[in-house]
Amino acid sequence: MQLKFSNRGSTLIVRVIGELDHHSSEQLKIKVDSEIIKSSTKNVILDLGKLTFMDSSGIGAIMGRFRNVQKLNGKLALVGIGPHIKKILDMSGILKVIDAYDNVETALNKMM
Amino acid sequence: MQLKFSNRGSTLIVRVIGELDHHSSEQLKIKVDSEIIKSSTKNVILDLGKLTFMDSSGIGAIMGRFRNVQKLNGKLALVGIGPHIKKILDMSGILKVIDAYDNVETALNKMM
Amino acid sequence: MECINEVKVEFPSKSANEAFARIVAAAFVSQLDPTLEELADVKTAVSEAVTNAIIHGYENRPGIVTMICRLYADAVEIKVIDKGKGIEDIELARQPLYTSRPEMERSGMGFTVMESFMDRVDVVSEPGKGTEVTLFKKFKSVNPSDTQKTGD
Amino acid sequence: MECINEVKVEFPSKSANEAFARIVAAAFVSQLDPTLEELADVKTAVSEAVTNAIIHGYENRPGIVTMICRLYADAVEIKVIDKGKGIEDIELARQPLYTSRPEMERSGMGFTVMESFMDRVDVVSEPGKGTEVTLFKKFKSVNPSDTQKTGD
Ligand SMILES: Nc1ncnc2c1ncn2[C@@H]1O[C@H](COP(=O)(O)OP(=O)(O)O)[C@@H](O)[C@H]1O
Ligand SMILES: Nc1ncnc2c1ncn2[C@@H]1O[C@H](COP(=O)(O)OP(=O)(O)O)[C@@H](O)[C@H]1O
Repeated sequence: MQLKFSNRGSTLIVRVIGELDHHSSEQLKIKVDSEIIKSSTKNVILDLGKLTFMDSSGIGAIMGRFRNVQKLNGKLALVGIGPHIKKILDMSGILKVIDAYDNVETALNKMM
Repeated sequence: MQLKFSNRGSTLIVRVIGELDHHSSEQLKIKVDSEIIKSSTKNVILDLGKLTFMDSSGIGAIMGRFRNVQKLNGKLALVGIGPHIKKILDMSGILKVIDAYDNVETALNKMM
Repeated sequence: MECINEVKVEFPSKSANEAFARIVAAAFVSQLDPTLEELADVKTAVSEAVTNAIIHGYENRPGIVTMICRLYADAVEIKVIDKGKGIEDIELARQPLYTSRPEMERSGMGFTVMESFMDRVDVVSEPGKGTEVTLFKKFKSVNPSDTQKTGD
Repeated sequence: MECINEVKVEFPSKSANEAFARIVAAAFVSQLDPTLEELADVKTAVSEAVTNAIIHGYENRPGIVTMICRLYADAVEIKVIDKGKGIEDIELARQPLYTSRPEMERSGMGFTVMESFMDRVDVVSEPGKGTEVTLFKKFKSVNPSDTQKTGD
């Protein structure tokens, strides 16, 4: 798994590339959290468009970031959900609490 | 491994697609020999352009077809040799006895 | 049902081997030519079982995880075995959202994912001895008469 | 040299498992991030050793092939073991173009391929007991200090 960070105002955009399992979730947690606590960050968009695999460890890692962002009064959204990733997100019920959008632009507009 | 057969006059063109190891060589031997023995076939071109893997079993299978075609007074040529396949062909010394060309058209011209 | 191929894989309880186990299972199952979705289902279930062996069974300490894959004409059975901690209450463990390690940000969805992505999930476990999870899936896309000779 | 990861794989002597063994070895070695050429070299050498175990060791009869892969910071060691026929004269067997099965259209280049694609090839064999081939390769493209923590 690889992470690419970019910023749009106070929104941190994280592109998650490759496979998100327990092994890579540990890296995602550390790296994303250290960006979240930067004073310039309020909201977070996780772009899953290049995610090729995810299991329930990924669910845990996304929920964990969602809680951390909320704690700092920000919002977290998911974008670019492909069919395989959708299957496990649907199963987990995570989309009942976390917003999902087609792409980064739509997410930026709706999160304002 | 998959094989695609086509004919140009008395020349049989065999496109070998995928991986050529001992397992798939056994299939190649049976299928190519049954085409070689057809009265319309004199020469054979093995197109290795879509071959992604080959080991020494592949060398044996190519040498075997070369001998069978020779027995029937025909010629055998190889085309479309990529870098990985070249490495093992070079090592085996097979290119000292079997002609190789860039593509099917060149082979057809030179074999006449 | 006749087993047409079987592999046994042993690897240390390192999280880097979660990806390795998925590739091994997928490579083995590919012999039947299932759909990409069926393949993804198997990879996900294997990932859950192997992750559990590493983090719950061995609690991230060194140990050996064993995976046994058996191929049938149109189905696969995969056993993931650890000699770790074991599970006290299997029924509780299998409940959706139950996790003994919320501080690790576990979602408690591992068994639920295995159950919904495979056709059958059996768990045998003894506290202090270890756990054996058996995953079974029939591939609806595969015609068994096409594959009887796979693996010759 | 410290071993950072190790897997053991057992599979039946079916020719369909030659491809499986290559994928397993490649997936394991990929943890070090070698070049595509180095990866292809390992796959080719493994293919030779596993094929030999199946057709010469077990002479296409049922048997179990064991593959043990050990990863080092910038190298891999792969053992391919059969409990088959064994080799009477190892020196002769390793000669380029020597094959005991010309009628099977063997090229006699298996050991030569292993030797030229890997850095070291050791063969231990006893007639009637079986054969163990050890393949070793150092990855020139890999910086050992980058990978010491692979497999955590
Ligand atoms: N191999 C195992 N060894 C010991 N305990 C296990 C094992 N697998 C699962 N468990 C127990 O079952 C619980 C539920 O597992 P699971 O549904 O996968 O959720 P999670 O992994 O998110 O905790 C775990 O929290 C753990 O207590
Ligand atoms: N695992 C093995 N068990 C028994 N004999 C073997 C084994 N591997 C190799 N040999 C012997 O060594 C010979 C040379 O092997 P190799 O160089 O791979 O060529 P080939 O496989 O084309 O015969 C074989 O023909 C066989 O007699």
